[in-house]
Amino acid sequence: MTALLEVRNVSRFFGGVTANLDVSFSVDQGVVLGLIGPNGAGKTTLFNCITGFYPPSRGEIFFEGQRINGFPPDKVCRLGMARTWQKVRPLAKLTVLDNTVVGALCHTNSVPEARQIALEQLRVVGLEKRANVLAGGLPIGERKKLELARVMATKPRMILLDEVMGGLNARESEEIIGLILDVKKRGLTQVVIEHDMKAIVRTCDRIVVLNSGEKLAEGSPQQIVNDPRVMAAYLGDSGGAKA
Amino acid sequence: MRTFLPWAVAAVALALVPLWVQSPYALHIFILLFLAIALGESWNIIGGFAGQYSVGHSAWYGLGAYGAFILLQRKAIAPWFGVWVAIAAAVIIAVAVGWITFRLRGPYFVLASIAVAEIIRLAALNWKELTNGAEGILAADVPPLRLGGTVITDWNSKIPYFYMGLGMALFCIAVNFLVKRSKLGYYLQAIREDQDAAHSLGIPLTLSKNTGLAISAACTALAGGFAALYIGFIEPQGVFGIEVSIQMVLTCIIGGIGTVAGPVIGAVVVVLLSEALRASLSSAHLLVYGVLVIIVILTMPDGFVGFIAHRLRRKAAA
Amino acid sequence: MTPLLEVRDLDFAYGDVQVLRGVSLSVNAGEIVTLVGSNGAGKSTTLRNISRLLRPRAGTMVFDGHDLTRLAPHQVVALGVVHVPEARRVFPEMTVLENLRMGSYIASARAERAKNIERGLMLFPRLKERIGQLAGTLSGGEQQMLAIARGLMARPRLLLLDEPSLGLSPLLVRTIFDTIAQINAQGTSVLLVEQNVYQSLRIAARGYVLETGRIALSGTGESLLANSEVKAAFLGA
Amino acid sequence: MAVFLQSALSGILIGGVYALTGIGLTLIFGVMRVINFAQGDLVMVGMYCTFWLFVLLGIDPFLSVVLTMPALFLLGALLQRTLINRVLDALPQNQILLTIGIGLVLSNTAMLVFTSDYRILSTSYSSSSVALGVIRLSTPLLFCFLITGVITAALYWFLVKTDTGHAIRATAQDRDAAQLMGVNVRFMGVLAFGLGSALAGAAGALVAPIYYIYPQVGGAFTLKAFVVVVLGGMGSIIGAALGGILIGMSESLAAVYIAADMKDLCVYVIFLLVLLLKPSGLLGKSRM
Repeated sequence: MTALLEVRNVSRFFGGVTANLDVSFSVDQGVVLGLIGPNGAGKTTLFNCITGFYPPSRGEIFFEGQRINGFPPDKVCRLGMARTWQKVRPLAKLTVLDNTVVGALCHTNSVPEARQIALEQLRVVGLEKRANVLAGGLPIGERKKLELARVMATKPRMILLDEVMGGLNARESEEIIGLILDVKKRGLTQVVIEHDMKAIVRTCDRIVVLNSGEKLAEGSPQQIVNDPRVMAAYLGDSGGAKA
Repeated sequence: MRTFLPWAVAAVALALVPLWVQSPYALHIFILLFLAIALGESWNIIGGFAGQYSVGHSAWYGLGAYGAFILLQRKAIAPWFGVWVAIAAAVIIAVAVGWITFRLRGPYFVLASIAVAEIIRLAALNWKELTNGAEGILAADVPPLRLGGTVITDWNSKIPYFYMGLGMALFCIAVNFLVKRSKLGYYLQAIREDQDAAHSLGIPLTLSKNTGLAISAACTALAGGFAALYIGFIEPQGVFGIEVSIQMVLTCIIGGIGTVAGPVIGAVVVVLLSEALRASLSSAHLLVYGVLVIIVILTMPDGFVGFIAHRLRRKAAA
Repeated sequence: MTPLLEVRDLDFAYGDVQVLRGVSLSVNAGEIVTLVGSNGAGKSTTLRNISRLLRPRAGTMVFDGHDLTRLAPHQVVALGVVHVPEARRVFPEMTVLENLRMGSYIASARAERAKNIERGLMLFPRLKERIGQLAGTLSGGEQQMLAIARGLMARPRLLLLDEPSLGLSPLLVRTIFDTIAQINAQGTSVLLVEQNVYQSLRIAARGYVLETGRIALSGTGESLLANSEVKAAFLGA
Repeated sequence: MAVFLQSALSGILIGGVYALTGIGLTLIFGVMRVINFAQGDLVMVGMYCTFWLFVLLGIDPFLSVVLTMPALFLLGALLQRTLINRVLDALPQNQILLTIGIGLVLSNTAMLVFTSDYRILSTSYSSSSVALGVIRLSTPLLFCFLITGVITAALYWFLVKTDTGHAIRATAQDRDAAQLMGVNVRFMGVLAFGLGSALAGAAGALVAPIYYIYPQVGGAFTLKAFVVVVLGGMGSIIGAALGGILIGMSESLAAVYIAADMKDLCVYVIFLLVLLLKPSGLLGKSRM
């Protein structure tokens, strides 16, 4: 079986700055993969490369065996790979329902049909009562859920979540974790960028660690948490200090 | 249906106006109003829904006007037929331009749209064999409008222009409604709110913007053809000048961009104020636009419609 | 003894995203105090509130008897609180020398400008070789040195350092931390924000651990280094 | 060859004025990220100031620069403090519309006060010229260019040598970092808008003896200023100076070698090409 997503030796440079260097990993169908690393490790850049916002400077990306380097983001989305944003990007002056309709129109030309799909997804994330509120007026927790509903409305086979729990309180994070596990049960493949290690350990099957743009480690959550290289990356070089 | 009822009532009421009002000046004001509404609604499709602030729509307005008039003069084709050719030309050029300039974002797009309109204006100014240059074109004899052999009008009063203008304004409003509720409308509004987010949700940016621009340019060219027929004279600065574009944008901003009612309200405010102050301002009538836009941007950046909607929401919440 | 800087119950939110919840900390004259925590815990936000780039929702911040919440950023600098922002933030189209001169922009610092440039270049000899070069063309490490040297130009009483080790090679990281200790020895108090827990706790007198906008732990540098909860705060293990 | 030199040189001379308006625009954009669509109308105000100073008080247009510059500085600073400052955090489109509104108010007020008549400021040396070998250069143009050079050099000196100049550049390069150096960035905004307007005023004074003076003359200058600034790279002063000269020269050469009526057309085509092919400007990304 070939992997659903395969990232092969991807590098991305901005001028003289290296954001990603020779990153490779693959994600099998149905797996939740955690992508972690300290600030500036190049996680979001990698997302942007995979989803077509900027093509990788080197390396290749395959989705369902198809090479998708250089595909524009809209085409990537229509192929079945959708993403959320670290800083939520609601379409502020559209209602919650209309935001989701925009996603649903990805696979239908009929607005009424898109509304049906959208309402269904809003029910899944528990926003159906807020359908007619302007998205810009939602509190952060609901905006994150809206992003998830909007992405799910595009009927993806794989979703990439960029810090969906950032800025949430414990109860809201718990709800999002529930949603991720729910989506996983339905067989959807997910790649999750997250800082909260507890959430990562609970939701992910595998973890890839990035540090200064390069892949530092890959393995099961237990392997990663106990990896001394990962600890050094997060806690700093312990040279000279007695830890 | 509830949405359309007030519009239908207003349309019927307006259609009855010439039964009571015969003063040519009053009818003239109505015709100006219809023209301003049609232009505002036309710009609203690409500027309001898609958030692409073109300050070069005079290009499509002028192409509509010149196209209709040149065909009338050269080939004796009646403007109400000729304008369709002009519209087609405007759409083709608009899409060609859009394909290039829609890559630009924000202020750069604004500047490019101005440059395109200037280029077309200068071309019209200098292609004297076709356009008669700066002297402009005075309408040749406009043939009477016939339907199945009977003469409907020979254009001697303002009433036919009134109905034609009303029809055009309603048409542009209807186009706005249709676009807003279509897949394209959702796409354009998503692009306005957040281009990257829209892109990531599967929206083809350039194709959507160009479709919007084509519709917008077609409506604008239609209004240009109408204006030329009504005024009976065109010259490059008058139809291609940046003032035309600015008036289109400001009508929408003042009323509230991205809403169907906004351009209507903006047109009413601006046309009535300009006319009321025309005596004291004479050629400086654009002062009204300047002052209004400063006030609107500083105090109600979402226009009258946005301002009132916000008030209503606050009242409902309280 | 009253502390040099005292922050009490600081609350801050970006829109409705609550970033800081009741953060309290203090820096005594002559101390290095470090604020550690993982990504997004609110470390930089705390510094940006102190230097008034951000407006806190609630809380007090007093520096040497002055209420910082009532001041604009440039007035905070005039009091002697200098913030060296993260990601280096040098002025890219200015030369190294011009950047240093900008560091002594406030009126009280201009008189001693030449002397302070001399001192900065002694601290970072590498900058001397690059004095006429545009700052945007420097390497990451050199930009960091420049940012710190520029921050010292106003002879601050309190230096707020944001992630000075970010993106530097391990060797350079040690140099930077040693230099911070040296600056402190010359009489400048330091509030240091770091992801590099080991190195910053090593040179700090006291430390605070920030976890999702709250102070989770505090203590002397040594006690925190020995504390197993510190590791948990970062790795969730 | 003489024709080429003649037109290239005249182009460079008039390009100096374009450079001046462009530098003003780029200064304002650099510090505040606001594109000032009223820049040309400020030039128009400068032209009228110069005209009336000449007609009523008999002050030579080139000398009047010392009066129009401070006057326009005050006007610009006032506009910034009362209007522009309120939209610094607004959408860029709204900022653009606000400056368009300001431009409309300026030009239409001028129309109310001075009527739409075209006025000509003619001095004793208006039509005289200086011979340079086979080439003849118009005296007012030559004066105009020399004063432009002096003003640009003074501005450059101010930005590169003084602390306040450094603070303006620092604000343009990194607003937050500038605040952390103790720079009052709001004040720098007022200063930048004032300086940008003063430069527009100077340009107005310098072209007053060369161009017709009428309320709508500003539009053309605004467009030229955009072309100049985009060509040189938004926010770059040296870029704007070079861009101005380049535009003046292409205009003048296009008039001779293509057709006099086509010169503006050529300029806008160049503009579009630069926008599309190298939107960061010919000098690339560069900030003060």
